[in-house]
Amino acid sequence: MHEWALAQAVVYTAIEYQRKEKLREIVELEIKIGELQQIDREIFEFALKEIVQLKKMTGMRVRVEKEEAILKCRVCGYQWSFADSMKRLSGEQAEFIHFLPEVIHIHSRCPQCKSPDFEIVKGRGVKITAIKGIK
Amino acid sequence: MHEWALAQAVVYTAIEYQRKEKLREIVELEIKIGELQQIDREIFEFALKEIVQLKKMTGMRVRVEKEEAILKCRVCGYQWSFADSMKRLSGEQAEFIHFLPEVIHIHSRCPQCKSPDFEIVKGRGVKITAIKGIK
Amino acid sequence: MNIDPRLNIIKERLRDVRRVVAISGGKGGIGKSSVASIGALILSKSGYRVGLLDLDFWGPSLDTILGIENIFPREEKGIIPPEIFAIKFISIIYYAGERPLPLRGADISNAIVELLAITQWGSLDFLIIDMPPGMGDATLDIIRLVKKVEFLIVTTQSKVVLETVEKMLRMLKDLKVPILGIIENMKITNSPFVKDWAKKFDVSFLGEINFDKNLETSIGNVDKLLETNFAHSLKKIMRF
Amino acid sequence: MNIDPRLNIIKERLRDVRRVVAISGGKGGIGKSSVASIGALILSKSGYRVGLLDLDFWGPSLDTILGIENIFPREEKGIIPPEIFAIKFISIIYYAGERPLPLRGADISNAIVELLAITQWGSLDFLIIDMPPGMGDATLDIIRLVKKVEFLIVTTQSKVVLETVEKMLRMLKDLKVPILGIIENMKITNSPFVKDWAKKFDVSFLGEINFDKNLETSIGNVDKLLETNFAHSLKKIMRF
Ligand SMILES: Nc1ncnc2c1ncn2[C@@H]1O[C@H](COP(=O)(O)OP(=O)(O)O)[C@@H](O)[C@H]1O
Ligand SMILES: Nc1ncnc2c1ncn2[C@@H]1O[C@H](COP(=O)(O)OP(=O)(O)O)[C@@H](O)[C@H]1O
Ligand SMILES: [Mg+2]
Ligand SMILES: [Mg+2]
Ligand SMILES: [Mg+2]
Ligand SMILES: [Mg+2]
Ligand code: NI
Ligand code: NI
Ligand SMILES: [Zn+2]
Ligand SMILES: [Zn+2]
Repeated sequence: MHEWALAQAVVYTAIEYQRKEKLREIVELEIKIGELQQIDREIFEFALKEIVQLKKMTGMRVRVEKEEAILKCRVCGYQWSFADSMKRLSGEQAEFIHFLPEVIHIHSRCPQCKSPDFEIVKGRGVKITAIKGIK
Repeated sequence: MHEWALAQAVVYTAIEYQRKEKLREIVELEIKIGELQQIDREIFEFALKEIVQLKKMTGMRVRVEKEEAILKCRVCGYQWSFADSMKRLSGEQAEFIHFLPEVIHIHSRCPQCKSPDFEIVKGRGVKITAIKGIK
Repeated sequence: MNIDPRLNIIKERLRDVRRVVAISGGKGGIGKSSVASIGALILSKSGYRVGLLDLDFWGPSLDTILGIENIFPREEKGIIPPEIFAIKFISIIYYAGERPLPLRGADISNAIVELLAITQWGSLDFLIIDMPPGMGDATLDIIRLVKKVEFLIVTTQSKVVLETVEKMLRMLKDLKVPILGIIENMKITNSPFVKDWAKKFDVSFLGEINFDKNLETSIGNVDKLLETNFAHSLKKIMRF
Repeated sequence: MNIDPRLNIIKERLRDVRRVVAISGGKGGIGKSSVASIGALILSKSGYRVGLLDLDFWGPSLDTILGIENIFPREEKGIIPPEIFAIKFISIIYYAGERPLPLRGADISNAIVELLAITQWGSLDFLIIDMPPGMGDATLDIIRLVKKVEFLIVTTQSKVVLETVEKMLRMLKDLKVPILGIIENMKITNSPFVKDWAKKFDVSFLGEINFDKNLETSIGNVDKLLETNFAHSLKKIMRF
C-alpha cells in the first residue's frame, strides 16, 4: 500500500513539469517500475488513476512498463539479474526490499565472488522515462 | 610527471586484458583523457611509448583522444562544461585538480545555484574505451 | 528522459512539519545521537509533536539509546511512523535489523530519498534528524531536498574535533543553510575556548553539556536518561 | 568499453609493502586516528619503514595530531610521499588544505583509487591506513582493491559504540578479511566486558588504552605524544 505514495510522486512530478514547461496539458506519461522494488502493479495503477482524477489531470494517459533489475559486482565485474536471486529470498526479506530496495545488500551477494559490494545498474524503482504535453 | 604512473596503469591493463582474453597480441588501444585532470598529453604519450617498449608491447598502437569534462548540478540540474569554469582557476588550484580531480568541489560551483554538490558526468581522467587484439 | 519522481513529493511530505532540525557536526563520536534522542524526548515531554529520523545507516543508534524494540511502521498511502514516547520514529533498523549494511554513498542517497518520499509524518512541531558523521551523501541530500532544514551543531573541545566541525560550519555558512547554534558536549574543563571559538563563525553558542559518567548506564532507559545531568543540561540549553 | 586502468596498477604500487593495516571500527570518535598516528610513530621509532595514509577526506586529522605542516609530495613517475619522523605521509590536505571538501561517496571512491594508483610508496614494512567512520565507499574500496589488507579494530566500552563496531566485525568476518585484533580505547572502568565480548567473534583482544586526559594537550607535539600513557599502552599492545 505504500505504492500510493510513489504514485502520488509521479503525478506531482507531471504537474510540476507542466508548470515549468508552461504546457496546457500533459497527454502522456511513460513510467518504468523496476523489478527490484516489487511494486504491486495493480495497486500502483489503481492509485495512479485515483490521484490523476483528484488532481484533475484526466487528459493524461499513463503507460507503465516493467524494467528488469540488473546488478553488477564492483569486485569481480560479474553482472546478473535480480530475478535469479529473488527465488532465494524469504517473504520477509522480499518485503524489506520492497520498502527500501537498498537492503538488498544485506540479503543478496554476487553469485560469483560472494561480495555485497555490487551496483544496482537498473530496475531499482519508479522512474519517469517520457512526458508528452501540448502547449 | 605523475602522468607516467597513469600511463603505466594503461599498459598494465592492456597486458592483463591480453592474459585474460588469451590474446596473442594487442594491436590497438583507444584511450580517452578527460579534460578535468588536465593531463599533459605530450608527457603522457611519451611515457606510454617508453612503457610500451619496456613491456615489449610494441605491436600495440595507442590512440589518445581528449574528452570534454561535463559537470551537472545535483541541486538545480544545470549542466556545464569544465572549460567554462577553468578560466577562473588559479595556477595552484588547477594543479591540485590535476593531481586529484575531486578537489574541483572546493574550487568550482554550479554557475546557476552556486552549489558544490555537482556530479562529474564525464571527462574526469584516463579511461580505456577500446582494445583490439588478435588470437 | 529519466526523472526521479520521488524528488518532487518530499516537500509535500514535510508540508505540515513546522521545523526540521538536523543534528550534525561532521565528526563522529561527539554526541550527535545522544543530543538527537534525548532532545526529542525533552521536546515530546514538553508537549510538542515530535518526529525522529535516524539517518546513520552504518551505525543507527537512536533505537538503542531510547530502548526501542519491536515496533514497525504501518503501511497506508506510504509508511506511517510508529509512535513511542509520543515520538514518531523512523530508522533503517525496521528494514535492516541489527545486520551490517555495507552501503556506498549512491545507495545511501537513494535510501534517504526513498524514506523522505514515502514517510507520512503528518503534523509535527519538530522533525529531528540524526545525521551520520561526514559531509557526504546524507548531509548533501538533506541540504538539497529539505529546504527548511536548520542545522544544530554538536562539538567537543578537542582540537581534532574542532577542525572537522569547523569544516562543516564553513560549508553550511557558505551555502547559507541556517545554523541554530553550537552545543559543546563532553566538557571536562572550565575552559571558555569553544564559546570563544564559536564567535569566529557568528553562530550562537547555545550551551554546554559536561562529561556525564552516568549517561552510559542510562542507555536504553528513558526515565533514567531524563534524570541524567546530560538531560538536565540539554533542557537548559533548549530553555525548558 | 569503459575500463578504468587505475584499478590494475594498485597491486603493483603496493608490491613492496609488506603489511597493510587499516585502522577501523565503523564508529567515529573512538580513537582510530590517534591509534593510526601514534602507532605509526611507534613503528617508525622502532626501526620499521612506515607509510601512513589518511583516508578520512571529510575530517583528515593525522596532520594535526602529529603537528605536520608545510610538506608536499614530489612528482616523479607518480607522487612520492614526503617523509616526516621517518614516516611516508599521504593525506588529502596536500590538495584540499583545511577547506571543507563536500564529497559524495562516488567522488570519495574515485579519489581513493587515484591516490592508490599514483602514490609510489616504495619499500615499506607497514602501510597504516586511517579509515573514516562507516562501512561505505572507503571501506569497501580498501577491501576490494588492497587484497593484502588486515583490519585493526578500535572500540570503546560504550553500548552504542559496540553495536556499530559489531556490524563492522561481522561484515569483515563474513568477507573473510583478516582482522588483526581489537583494541579497547578510552577505558574508564576495570570492566572486562569488551574483552569478553571480543570472544564472540573469535578475534584476538590485543589490549586496552585508558582514557588519558593528557592526550589532548600533547596533540601536535610528537615528543609529548610519545610520552603519554596512551602511547605507553599502545607500545605494550604492539609488543615494543
Ligand atoms: N556528555 C557526555 N558524557 C559522557 N558520555 C557521552 C556524552 N555524550 C555522549 N557520550 C557518549 O559518547 C559516545 C558517542 O556518543 P553519540 O551520541 O553516539 O555520538 P555521535 O552520534 O556523534 O557518534 C557514546 O558512547 C555516548 O554514550
Ligand atoms: N585514550 C584516550 N584518552 C583521551 N582522549 C582520547 C583517547 N583516544 C582518543 N581520544 C580523543 O578522542 C577524540 C577522537 O579521537 P580520534 O582519534 O580522532 O578518533 P576517530 O579517528 O575514531 O574519530 C579526539 O579528541 C582524541 O584526542
Ligand atoms: Mg550518531
Ligand atoms: Mg540498535
Ligand atoms: Mg579519525
Ligand atoms: Mg588538519
Ligand atoms: Ni507497498
Ligand atoms: Ni602531473
Ligand atoms: Zn563479484
Ligand atoms: Zn545548481
